[in-house]
Amino acid sequence: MSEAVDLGFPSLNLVPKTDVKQSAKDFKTDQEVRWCPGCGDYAILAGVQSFMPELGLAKENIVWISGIGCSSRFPYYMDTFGMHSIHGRAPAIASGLAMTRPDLSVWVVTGDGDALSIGGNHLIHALRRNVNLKILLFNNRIYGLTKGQYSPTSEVGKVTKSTPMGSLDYPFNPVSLALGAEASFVARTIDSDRKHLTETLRAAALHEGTALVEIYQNCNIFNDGAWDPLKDSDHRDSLTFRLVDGQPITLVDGSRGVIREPNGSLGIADVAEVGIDAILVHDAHNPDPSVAFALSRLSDSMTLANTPIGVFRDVARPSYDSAFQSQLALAQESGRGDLAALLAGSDTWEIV
Amino acid sequence: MSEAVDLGFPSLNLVPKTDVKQSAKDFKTDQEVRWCPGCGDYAILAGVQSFMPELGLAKENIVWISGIGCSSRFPYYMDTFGMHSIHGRAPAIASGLAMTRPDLSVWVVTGDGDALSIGGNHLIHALRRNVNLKILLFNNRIYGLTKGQYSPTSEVGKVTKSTPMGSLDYPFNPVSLALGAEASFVARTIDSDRKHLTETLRAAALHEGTALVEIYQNCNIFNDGAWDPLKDSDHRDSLTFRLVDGQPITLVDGSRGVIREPNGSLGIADVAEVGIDAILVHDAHNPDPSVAFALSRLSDSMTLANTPIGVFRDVARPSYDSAFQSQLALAQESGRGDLAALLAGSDTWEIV
Amino acid sequence: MSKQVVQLDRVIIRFAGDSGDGMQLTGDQFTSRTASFGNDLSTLPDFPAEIRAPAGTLPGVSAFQLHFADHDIMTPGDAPNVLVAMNPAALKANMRDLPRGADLIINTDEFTTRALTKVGYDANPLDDGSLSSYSVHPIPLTSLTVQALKGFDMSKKDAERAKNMFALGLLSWLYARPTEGTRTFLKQKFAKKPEILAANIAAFEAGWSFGETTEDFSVQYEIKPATMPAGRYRNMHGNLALSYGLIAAAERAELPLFLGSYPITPASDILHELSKHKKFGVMTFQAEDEIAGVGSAIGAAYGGMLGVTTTSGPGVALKSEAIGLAVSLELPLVIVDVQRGGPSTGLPTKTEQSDLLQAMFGRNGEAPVPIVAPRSPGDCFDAAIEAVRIATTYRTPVFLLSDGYLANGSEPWLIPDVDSLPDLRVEFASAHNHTNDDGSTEFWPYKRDPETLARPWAVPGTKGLEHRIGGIEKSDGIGNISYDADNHDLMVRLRQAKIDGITVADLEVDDPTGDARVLVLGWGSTYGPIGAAARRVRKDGISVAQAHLRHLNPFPANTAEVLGRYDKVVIPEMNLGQLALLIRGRFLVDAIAYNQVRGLPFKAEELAGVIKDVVASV
Amino acid sequence: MSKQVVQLDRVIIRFAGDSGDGMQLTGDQFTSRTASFGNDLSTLPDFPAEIRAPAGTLPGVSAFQLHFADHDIMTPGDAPNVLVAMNPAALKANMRDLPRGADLIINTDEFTTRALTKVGYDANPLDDGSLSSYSVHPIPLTSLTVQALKGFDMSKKDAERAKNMFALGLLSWLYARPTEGTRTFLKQKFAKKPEILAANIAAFEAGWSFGETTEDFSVQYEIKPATMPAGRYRNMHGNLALSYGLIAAAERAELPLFLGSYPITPASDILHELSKHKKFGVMTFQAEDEIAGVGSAIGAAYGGMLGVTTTSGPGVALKSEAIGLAVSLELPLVIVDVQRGGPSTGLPTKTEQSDLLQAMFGRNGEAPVPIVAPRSPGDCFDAAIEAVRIATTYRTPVFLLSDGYLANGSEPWLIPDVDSLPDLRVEFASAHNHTNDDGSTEFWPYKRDPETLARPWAVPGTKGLEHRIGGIEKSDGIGNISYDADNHDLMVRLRQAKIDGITVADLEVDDPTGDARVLVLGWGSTYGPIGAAARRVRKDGISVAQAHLRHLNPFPANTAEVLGRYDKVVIPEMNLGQLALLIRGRFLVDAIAYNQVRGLPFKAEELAGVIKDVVASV
Ligand SMILES: Cc1ncc(C[n+]2csc(CCOP(=O)(O)OP(=O)(O)O)c2C)c(N)n1
Ligand SMILES: Cc1ncc(C[n+]2csc(CCOP(=O)(O)OP(=O)(O)O)c2C)c(N)n1
Ligand code: SF4
Ligand code: SF4
Ligand SMILES: [Mg+2]
Ligand SMILES: [Mg+2]
Repeated sequence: MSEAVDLGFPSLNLVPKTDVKQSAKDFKTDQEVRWCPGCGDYAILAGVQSFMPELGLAKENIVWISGIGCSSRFPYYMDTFGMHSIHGRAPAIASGLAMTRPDLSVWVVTGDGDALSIGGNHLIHALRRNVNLKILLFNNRIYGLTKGQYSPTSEVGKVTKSTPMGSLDYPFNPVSLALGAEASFVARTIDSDRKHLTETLRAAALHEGTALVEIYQNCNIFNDGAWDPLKDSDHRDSLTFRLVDGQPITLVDGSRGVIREPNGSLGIADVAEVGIDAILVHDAHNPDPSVAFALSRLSDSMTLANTPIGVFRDVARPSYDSAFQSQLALAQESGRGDLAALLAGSDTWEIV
Repeated sequence: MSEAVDLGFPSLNLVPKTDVKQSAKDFKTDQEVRWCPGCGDYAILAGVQSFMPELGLAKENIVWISGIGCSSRFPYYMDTFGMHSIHGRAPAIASGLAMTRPDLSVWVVTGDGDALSIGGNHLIHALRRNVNLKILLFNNRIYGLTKGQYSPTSEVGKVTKSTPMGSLDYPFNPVSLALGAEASFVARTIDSDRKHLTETLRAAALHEGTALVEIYQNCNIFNDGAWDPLKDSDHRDSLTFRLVDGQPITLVDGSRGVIREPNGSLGIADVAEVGIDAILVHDAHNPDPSVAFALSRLSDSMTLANTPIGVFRDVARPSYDSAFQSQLALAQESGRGDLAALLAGSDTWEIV
Repeated sequence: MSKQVVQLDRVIIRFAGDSGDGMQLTGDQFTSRTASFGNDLSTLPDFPAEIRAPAGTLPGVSAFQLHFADHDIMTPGDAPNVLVAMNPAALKANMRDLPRGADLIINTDEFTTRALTKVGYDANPLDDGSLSSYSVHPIPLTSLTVQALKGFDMSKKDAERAKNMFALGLLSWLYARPTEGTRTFLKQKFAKKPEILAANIAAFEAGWSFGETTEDFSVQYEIKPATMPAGRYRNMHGNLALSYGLIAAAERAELPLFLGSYPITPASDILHELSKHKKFGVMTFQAEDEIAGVGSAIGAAYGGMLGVTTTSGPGVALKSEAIGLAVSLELPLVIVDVQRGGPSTGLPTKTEQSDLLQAMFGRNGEAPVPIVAPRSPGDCFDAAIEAVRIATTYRTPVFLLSDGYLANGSEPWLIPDVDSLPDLRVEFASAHNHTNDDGSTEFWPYKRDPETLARPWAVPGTKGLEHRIGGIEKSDGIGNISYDADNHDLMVRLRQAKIDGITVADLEVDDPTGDARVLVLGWGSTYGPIGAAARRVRKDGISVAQAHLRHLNPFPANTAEVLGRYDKVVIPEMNLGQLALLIRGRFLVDAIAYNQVRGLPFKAEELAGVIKDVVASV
Repeated sequence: MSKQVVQLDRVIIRFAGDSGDGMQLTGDQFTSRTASFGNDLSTLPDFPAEIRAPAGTLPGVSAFQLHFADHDIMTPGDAPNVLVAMNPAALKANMRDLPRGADLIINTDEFTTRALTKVGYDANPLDDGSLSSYSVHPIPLTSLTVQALKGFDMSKKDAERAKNMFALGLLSWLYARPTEGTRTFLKQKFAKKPEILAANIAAFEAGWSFGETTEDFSVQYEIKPATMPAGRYRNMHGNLALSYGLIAAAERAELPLFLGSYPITPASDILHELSKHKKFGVMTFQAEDEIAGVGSAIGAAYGGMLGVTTTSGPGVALKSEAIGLAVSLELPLVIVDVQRGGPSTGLPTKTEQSDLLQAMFGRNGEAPVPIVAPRSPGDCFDAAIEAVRIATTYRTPVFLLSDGYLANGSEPWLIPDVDSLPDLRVEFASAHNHTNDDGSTEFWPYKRDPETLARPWAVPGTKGLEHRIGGIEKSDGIGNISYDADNHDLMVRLRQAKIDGITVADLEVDDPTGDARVLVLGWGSTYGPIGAAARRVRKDGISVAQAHLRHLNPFPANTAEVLGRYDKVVIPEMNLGQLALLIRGRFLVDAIAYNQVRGLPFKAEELAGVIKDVVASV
């Protein structure tokens, strides 16, 4: 076990680097992957495994923690440390690990049910605290493992096993929810877009604090094609805003862009009409989350029109764990506590 | 018990009216109020009791449900039906009641710990579902009943019994959180401002669906003066934006107002400089929550400068319970189910 | 050419294949036909927790066992007489349970070297003689199916997917099952896909005629209908029976049924089923988590609904605190726990009885909750009605403890006459119930019925009954907050006395010879295996008595007396002895706990052995 | 004039007043002085759940009872010899407990008609002779205090707030307590408010000299120091001792202590205390709820910390599912449950022992968890260390069951020598622990220590030990997901065997005469009352044996043997018989359960009666 661990972790907020050259397959385990053939989770797993070496971290200092769900089987397939915990609690468990072990790179894998239904409270609290976690939320808009009930991200009116006449709940927009919960980093990407997935993982890994990455994932058994409009080459470019820091926010095909409305909202206009200079330039580092929030509202949860993908928000805020460790260090500046003195206290008497 | 109840509630979404003239004291119970002398909860209780008659509802069709906390003792003091439940679960319990009893007016009382700490998940889900609940969140930025630990709304660095070196968690902004959770109605008011409290209760009561009202409340024992800047007559007018639909958003003293920044955010400017026409006009009915969200970000959680009070958002969206009842009605249009037929099913055989 | 027909009194068939091979559907169909043919039967589905575990692997094997007979039977059977193995994994995973001489129907097409090595066969068991002690029927099911579907314009891959129908056809012929029902089922299932429908029916018929024509099967078997009590029957699964029981109870109680639930295996199907019955005023709410599930049910119960929440063990753990609230509020509530393998996530798709003590004691403080348990799939119907009776009569949360085996298993079910169901109507409080010395009257929410000790159910909307209740201790009667020491002691004892005082049916003992000195006591889904074991033992002329508890809390009034009658009491459970602890602690009887925690029901054979040993020891 | 001095061997004083009157502080100060004076003592605070319940009302009364003596005592005493009543409510609320002849010190200033009627006195008890059988000392405490503070520039209201110091001064004189400590305390408390400080000291001194001078008190009492084992002592509260025990254990284990907790009465003070000790590397995390509290502790334990979570009954209910995960993960974890009155919210500030069965069984599936219970405030220190020993040695969650009485009560505590504390160092796994047939090596997370059956504690950051664990059933040894029936049965039994195999100290029996035929068995905070009762019984020449369980799971190895020695076993509990059920079920002993659920500790007098009756019956 690395030096750092033994001695109550002097506040070095630093994960040991690997001393060997790593490749994707170094992160594969001997376990049979048990997802359905065609599941979007395979693509994400492959993407993550091929990205990992870029971190250049000692494998043993990387930990994957998940809840329960198809997506949450993820840790079994990563040859690092890992825990497949209980439904919805991964952010809480990971927080306890991350804040006490600054020498670890802690990743959370969760699903739209795991993170937003039963686990909603732990997620929003992890976000506001800004614990140093990277949370990958596999959003397939369905409960996969329990065989197809609607989830908190399912569109209104969804007919599922538990809603034969259609669901009534207005869905969460995970990006909006995260921004409302004081998140310092929020991004969105798609299982099938390896390049964008990798870029997004990179940005998340670079961020200090909690990074939430929503990954649109296809469940081909219970909610097949949920994200097809954003995938098929005929439409995706006219439906997707790709957020790039410092770039005007336009659809991938460049046809339309985001503008400011007189009433303070954001709107969408033909670039040709308004001219590229009128188009809002993306600034993920804007300390005010309002614009990122407004961007998260552009998309239509039914048609998926105007869906922004990329990094919505990425601002610097001290992570909970660094502050946590600093308080410890500060308290011990003048030396460690003396147990005998503590037990004795001040108000004692002798019996002879 | 009103007719409506006996017969599985034909979808009449209507609360019986009172047939007698009501006054505040009709809503007082014989129970000794057990809050500390000087607690802000007294003012809220009085405000609610004097507002109730305005609703003109049959007392027996009003229900108050709370969690646990000083604030959650509220139902004992309202002479209606009421339940003092368990910590954080009031929105869940109230949802079950509201969606099955459209003939009731269901109110929830909760605290910043009850609603945002342990109860955060139920709150955000009630909001997105838009169950017909009126939720009063007494925010005193502290855990009162457990004698003064910091809460999810406490400012960073707060020194409390559980945080001798200061708290590390970045606080929730309840309004931002609610807007991120798809709330259809969000407002903020202050315990000591009876007039504004009453207006706000009125607006909430008029709203169909979940209405969240954050009430700044003083805990004079464990967090005395938390909201003083917004109360003392010397400063409040220069610190408070009073949101009035259709009015330009300026500080109460009119000195400064809210403007749109080039980067899409909202800013604050001297009205004298920019002129009143440049000031954003408040529109609580804007279907896009982005502007309301931006307004919620103006205030400084430390100094309380630029704190908007009033109704941030109030949009029409079918309430969960009405949709819930409509599905029931629709299913029974062609008559009620036949139990014998159900039990028999289609694939049977006779043994003689 | 018509074949020789052999009469059998009972057969156990196991269908085994990949999660994707449709074995559950095949088994269900064969079962339905067998049911409507009039045999008695019992089934045991056994599938992995993954949705589609990887093809051709051992963890991916999904199996369905069916036991049917011309007489009444009690279990899905210990060891199959016939194994249908769709691939090498299915063969390997199930060989262990196969008695010598059993029939082995093997889909040879899948026995490729790749597939064989994948599960660790270095030689092909079809060739290496390792199966010599079985009567093997090697059949290229896949290719025969593809052949049969040549005419259809569909990909080979799609054609192959109909191979389970070919197998179904073959076995339907082999055991002379009626075929009409299967056609009807397929017509409904593929109503929108005529091409697929036609293909499936073709495959099914091909399988049937293959049986008729092939030399391999020289005989056809016939199992005469069983003689069962007269009446109209249907095949019934446990979760369905439980759902129907709740609906029926609500109808008889004239209360709208409200279900607040969060999906979890193996309980989800109850949520799915109830959500279909809005026509009966049934309201279902998929909550954000288990706590909100039970919370919403408590809210609904407070409002006068029949509040129900359904879950499995992990969900019960989460609901613990809220159930304590329901105990304190004394509101009717039914908590359904379809038990699965534990601890923690455990074995989600396997059965177990290990939540009994959690149901008994899994709450802070003294918080007694009645417990009712069904004994067979069909019995889930009656058990649900009984749970509702207790909840509404005594104004208390009630546990209904089913398990994964009951939930997914099925048996013939005598359709009950609706009017014969108990009248469960309740009275809501409608007026003041207390008179003060000055003659004025009030409503006291905790003034109890002297007989049942139940408090009034006063729902919002009732004029003049405005009152407040909560989870803090309340003063007896008037119900205001009270920190008084004596009052607390009184209230704790009153709540306990109310539960202890619940009237439940006496424990019945099955002791045909009347001279048994050993009693086998059980609860829940062990009823079948224990009964079957008792029969075997008795066949050998050995006397043994059987008693099965429907009520775990409170125990029937005559329990002590019954236990006292026998020299030894054996308690078989699919846990480490939970009922045994309660019986020993309560009645000081040196009960012998026989336990297995294998995620599967007991085998009758084995239990019979255990019983014989005990009998021999007295 | 100096007064006559009377020697007493023991005194029980109760201070009672409004929640706002500072009775707890007054009691604490009197206690500290009494402790440092060298008396043995035991205290019982008793206050409402509200922060400041309305002034002058019965629910608003806050009381503090102190029992001190010149010999060792075991309880805060049954009935006070002296009651200090700051107002009519305090008098009324406490009269019931007052034996005839007791001294009554009454603050007459508060006995206004308004105040009297408010609590339902229609006549002033000071005048109507209803107190004739007590020796009443009517004193205008408030006005005397105000007078004494004339010189100070402070409002009358502020001056009045010092009346508790006047009372403290008076009683300090009456029982010849040292005064220096009180001054020091006040100096610290009001360091920043010199005016207030001076006023309080003045009031304190005024009270003292009032005692010296007034005619009303003709005698001063003296209680000689008690003879206790030699050594350095301090006064110790249960929650503080428990906190120190955890810190000490962490030091001895050389593991950083991590507490994940959510505030709840009466456990919050442990969180408060531990948050002060970052100097010891103690990490405290106030989580968003109890589930996150235990969740974060599990995460920390996984990372190699000493993971602890603290709560009370309702919080335990919420943690149930996660505790089950810890059982399945087999990670060290200490769960502190400071029990309070239940069910549900119950009586948050009162004591109870009703979470024993929840701790034992409150989880889904077979999920055994060891249980350790302290017997006195000071003993919470040792019990905490023992809980940590078990958790780290056996890699298991452990319940530490304290209660409200232990948490807030105090007693003299012999300060332990740090080096005498057990060595709790653990070894993390650092290398592969399994060799395959081909000679290659692997790390098997579930390969157990043959002796303890503990699995390796392999923390992230350890090169070559990368592995995955989870709540799904795992195959023995290698730890991969396994749905195998036999493996599950094995794992369930292994987890149980590990807990059953924990070595714990034998049960010690206190049977001075050696001829007792009745054993009184207890656990937790009933130790004091049972011990005191046993003494009383023995004083009357009656033999009785006492044994007290520190370990509720597993029971000590000699428990059966001990129980077997006696004709009758009595088990007094502050619940409805939870330990009794376990003892009866496990050992088939017809234990007699004596139960009270009043939110208060047993009275020795009463227990003595119970014991005598049982002895008489043998
Ligand atoms: C406490 C608890 N409640 C419920 C379940 C059942 N359950 C397992 S996964 C799941 C939801 C899965 O949906 P999601 O999180 O979206 O993951 P996915 O399978 O879609 O990847 C549920 C309800 C459980 N395992 N534990
Ligand atoms: C399950 C559970 N956990 C913890 C507690 C203890 N508790 C009671 S109220 C409370 C927080 C109160 O804070 P808040 O909600 O802000 O209400 P306030 O007292 O400030 O009005 C806590 C932690 C409890 N009663 N139940
Ligand atoms: S059910 Fe859906 S999400 Fe789960 S493994 Fe299969 S395809 Fe993937
Ligand atoms: S503690 Fe604070 S919030 Fe609670 S009653 Fe007292 S003043 Fe009010
Ligand atoms: Mg999902
Ligand atoms: Mg608060």
